[in-house]
Amino acid sequence: MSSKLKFRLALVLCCVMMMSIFAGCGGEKSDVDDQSIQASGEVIKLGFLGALTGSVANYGIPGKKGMEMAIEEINANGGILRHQVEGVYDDNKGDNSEISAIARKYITRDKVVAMVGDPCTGLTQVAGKIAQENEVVILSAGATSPGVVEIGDYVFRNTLLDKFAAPAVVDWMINDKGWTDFAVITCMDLGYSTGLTPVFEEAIEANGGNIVLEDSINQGETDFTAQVTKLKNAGADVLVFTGYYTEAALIMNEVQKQNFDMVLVGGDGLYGPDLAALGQSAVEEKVIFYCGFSSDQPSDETAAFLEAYRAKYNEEPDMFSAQYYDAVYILKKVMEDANSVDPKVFKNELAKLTDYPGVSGNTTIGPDREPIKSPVCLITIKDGQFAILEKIPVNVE
Amino acid sequence: MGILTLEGVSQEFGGLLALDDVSLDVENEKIFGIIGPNGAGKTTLFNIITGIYTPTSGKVKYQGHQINGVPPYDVARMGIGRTFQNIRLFNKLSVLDNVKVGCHGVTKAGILSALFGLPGERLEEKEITLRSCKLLEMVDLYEKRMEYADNLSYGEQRKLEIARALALKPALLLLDEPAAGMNASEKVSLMTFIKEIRNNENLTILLVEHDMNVVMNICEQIAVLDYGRKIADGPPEQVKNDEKVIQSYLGVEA
Amino acid sequence: MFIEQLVNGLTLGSTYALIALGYTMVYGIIQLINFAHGEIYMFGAFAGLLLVSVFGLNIFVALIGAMVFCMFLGMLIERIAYRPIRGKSSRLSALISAIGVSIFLSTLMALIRGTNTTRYPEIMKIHTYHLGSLDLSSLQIIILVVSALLMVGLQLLIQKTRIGKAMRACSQDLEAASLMGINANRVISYTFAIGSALAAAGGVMVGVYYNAVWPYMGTMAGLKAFAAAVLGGIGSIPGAMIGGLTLGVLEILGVAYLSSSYKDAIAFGILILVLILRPQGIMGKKITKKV
Amino acid sequence: MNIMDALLSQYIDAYYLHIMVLIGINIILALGLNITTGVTGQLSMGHAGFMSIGAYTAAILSIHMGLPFWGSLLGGATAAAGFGFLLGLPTLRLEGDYLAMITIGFAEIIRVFFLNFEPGGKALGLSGIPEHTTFSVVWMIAIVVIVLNVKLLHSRIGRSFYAIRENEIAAEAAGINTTRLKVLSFMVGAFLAGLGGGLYAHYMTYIAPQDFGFMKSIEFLNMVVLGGMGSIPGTILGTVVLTLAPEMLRIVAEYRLLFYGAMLVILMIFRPNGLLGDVRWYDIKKRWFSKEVKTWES
Repeated sequence: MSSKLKFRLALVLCCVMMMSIFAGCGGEKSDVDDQSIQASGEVIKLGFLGALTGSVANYGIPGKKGMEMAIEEINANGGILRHQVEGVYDDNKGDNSEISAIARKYITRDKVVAMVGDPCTGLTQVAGKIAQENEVVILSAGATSPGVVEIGDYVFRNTLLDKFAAPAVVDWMINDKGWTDFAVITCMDLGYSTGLTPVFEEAIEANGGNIVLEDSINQGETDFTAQVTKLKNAGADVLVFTGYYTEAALIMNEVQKQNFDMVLVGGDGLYGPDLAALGQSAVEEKVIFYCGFSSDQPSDETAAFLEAYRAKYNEEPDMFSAQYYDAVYILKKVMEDANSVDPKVFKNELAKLTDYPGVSGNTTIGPDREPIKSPVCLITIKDGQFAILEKIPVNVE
Repeated sequence: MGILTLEGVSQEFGGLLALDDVSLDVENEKIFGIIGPNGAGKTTLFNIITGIYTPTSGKVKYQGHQINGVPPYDVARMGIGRTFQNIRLFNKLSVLDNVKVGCHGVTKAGILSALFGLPGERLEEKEITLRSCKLLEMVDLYEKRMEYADNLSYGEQRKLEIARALALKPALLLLDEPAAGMNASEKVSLMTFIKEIRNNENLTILLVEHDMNVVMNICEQIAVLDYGRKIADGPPEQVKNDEKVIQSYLGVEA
Repeated sequence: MFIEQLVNGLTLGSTYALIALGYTMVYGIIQLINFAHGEIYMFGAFAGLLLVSVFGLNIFVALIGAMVFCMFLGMLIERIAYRPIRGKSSRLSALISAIGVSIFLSTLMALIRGTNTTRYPEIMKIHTYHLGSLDLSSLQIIILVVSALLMVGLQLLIQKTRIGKAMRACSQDLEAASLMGINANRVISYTFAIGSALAAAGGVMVGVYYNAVWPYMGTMAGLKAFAAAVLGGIGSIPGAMIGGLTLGVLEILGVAYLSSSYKDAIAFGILILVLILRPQGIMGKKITKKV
Repeated sequence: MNIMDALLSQYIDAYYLHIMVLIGINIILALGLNITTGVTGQLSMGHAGFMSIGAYTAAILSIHMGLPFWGSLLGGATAAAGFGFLLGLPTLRLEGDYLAMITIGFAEIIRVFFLNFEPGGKALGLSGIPEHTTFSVVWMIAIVVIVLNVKLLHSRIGRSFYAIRENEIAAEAAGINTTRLKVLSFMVGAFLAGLGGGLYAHYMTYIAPQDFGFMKSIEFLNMVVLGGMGSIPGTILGTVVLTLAPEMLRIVAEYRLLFYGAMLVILMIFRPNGLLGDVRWYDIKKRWFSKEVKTWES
């Protein structure tokens, strides 16, 4: 090919690209104002917020599965108010600008009535703000830190809040177990973890415990030898780890390799089937965490969910799949209660939700629009399965 | 005392003596040639004069100022322009821009005046464009001013390098093998050109060259280097007949 | 505790060194920062996992299997993504191509295996030896010994064999070497093969040692290994070893005695300091500017 | 400007508006990197580090000091330029890949710093930044930046940037203080990165250290190299393509990054100098308006 031909080809290509951009921009902009879904058709859409690739995909993928399953069940049973439901699943990679684009796309292009997610607080804040501006409901299935529902009256979450659960667990550790010397390891690049650590530390101090070692790790690392060697020499009774299950399992593996005994206590971020798969004998009865959802001693709702999930995906559900699943059903319930699929209407019903018996625990939306989930289950691992250790009622006051 | 003097300059590279106690005195507005076999230290000498190397010992004085240890860009700004043995052009810049870059040392517009297009900067830009075009006309490259430098032929590239060096308004011009790779007729026109610019711009020219013909024809004084030492210095006739030179360098002819 | 931490550091460092070797070899010959190298390491780890868990092979056989697999992977990548660009444009284009390969490979593995961390099977009963106050596990000993063997093997290969000589010639001057009758393309191919095999070995050992592999493990490890290669003096093989070990030890000691939350900052801070004080790296040769 | 934004949001839906805002911000950032890496040839792989400095500084100035938007933006950009100066200093002694390593290390250190930075909310990030960046603000600044870029690169300083990239020794022989100009190019690049970061922070209203990781720096580098090193239209085109590509590839869902990676490789194989790297307006004029008839294979 002559250089001239090549050159012209390149130019033409550039032009086509530019055209496609502007064509895209100019295109379907007509019915932005038409927010009401009833007019446009039978299907109502729910947007999924979560990562399907990237380093936090571990939390998005099970969530997506839970959500898909709930939508399938609802559609099989006649939908919501005779509308079929459709989920829209875009991958936000756990990235700020991605979620911001996706939330806007869901609202303006897909015309969703509600969004479910994201598991991370920071990302939920980004999406929450956009949802609030555009008057679309967002129900986060995982954001546990402050600053979410404060955004506005369209923003909700259905998670077990750390500020209720962690103190209850600390109380249990100090008064029931008699542990007094704590080591605390934080996952530095995880907002969940840096938010949870101070909650635990305050509770430990308030209950008269000592913190003998404060340390940190990063997500995605595998080498925790140095931290564990320090832990070994620190003389703590128990290790409080505020991160997610992958790193917890790897820390316990290293503890086992370095030949000493240590119990790891953490938050509901440890609820993932991978904990047992990765840790195996190292986590067996050595890891305890709190959670609103338990596959052991299930309630009737949970039992049905577990069975269906195992049948559909051939794997164990985790907290995220349960919470996304619940979120869809909560949305169904409030839409039916409000007899409307308009977010402006059903958001008021959502704010009044009381004692909803979901698979991830009973949910009530309190007067401050924060969720109250009770009871808290303490869960450990027995024979490679999650086993319930104790149920602690939550003291909301 | 001339425009450039070297006093006992030595340069050592990891135990290897590239230049050994070399002294030179280059008179104003002369064409001064430096010859010597490969590895005699000619280019090293240039690099010392232009500040790329700091000599291990000795002094380099230019217009009475000591310049060894002065960084290369300041040496250039003091009025020493140079070309390189292996051509060093700004290949992906246009011919005109190559010469304009050469004006850098004698202009002073800063970043802010460039961003806001202050009158001083505009005037300066106009001036250097004009001057660069004149220089390009002088080396017959005006027609090709918008070409990329690396699209030029070898001979054109050599000429462009000279034009770029002249853009600096130098008082002393160092030419490193300007005739390398040229055919006979090109060499002839090069010689005329070198003489011309010396006369027109009142330059002193210091050149390193292999081609005896060129050197003997245009140089008014010649220094001969051998293994880093200066073995002869004087007008062409005298050097031609110097015994040491004949032995070590022109030995074949003798 | 200090000695224990030192051993931790050396173990981590030897895996860095193995990855850094590949970086440095490729760089030495074609001056390309092969960003896909971290992903080859990841593929090596997964190949080893497959061989151990599905085919039930002995870990040493699996190690060799993974190395062979990655040899071909490395050569394939070179053939597809780098060779067509070589010599046609600046090194940066090749760098972008390498980044493309890196994104491609990690996404591919994430699609195949999911993004979860996978447990590496235990290959043997771990013994712990008590030497005074020092606890040394058999696993640590194996990793140190295997990496030492591989590095010595590489040195012999480079110094003694025909292909090694060709590689050294190419790293001096690729053009001159091809004029001397060395098939530069083939030498570059072999370089990728050897470098990739070493990365695979690193991957399998990391898997065995930390019991965990995941598709994005290559990015940070690759970055650290690049840092190690530069620290040691990029292009220098002994430099990569020393750089890797130094970086591993510094990182672990940083966590142990300074602040673990600043772990990466400490490692990179020291790297920057070393480079400012000794711009050519620990083992690199100082190059005089040629004019 | 408010009127213009109001009008735009009437006619263009929020999703497209969002993408165009991102393109505008990315153009500012990529043009900054283009000066450092594309024009001056100093490989910087830590551009996101400068961006984060600008973003955090501007956000904190807005939230805690109550500075007006323009003041915060300028503050963020200046802070980034200051760090650019600091990072430019090592270039006195380092070049090529050692420099690349330093910039990577620098960006990582900055990221870790913000992970430990209490006023920045640590890993949770900084939220509640007032939303000031709108389409018209971004594009007004972007256009000013583009115009100033053109002016700069055609000036005495810009020419010497190119000269340093092409041949450092010859540049010195032409009287260019290469050290000073390299540091300057780092500062200009960092200034624009900081500016883009400030705009980003005031657009997203939430920033976290994870937003400015290594891969973000790589994204900007991709834009510059893909578009064509040192070419302003090239960089703009590269930015547009690489900002749109992930959005357009959304249809292939989780295979998206697979395509993205493959696209980088393929584009580099077929256009090794970038999309517009070796295209000049002068050549276009010559080719398209020349009267002489050329055969295809000439």
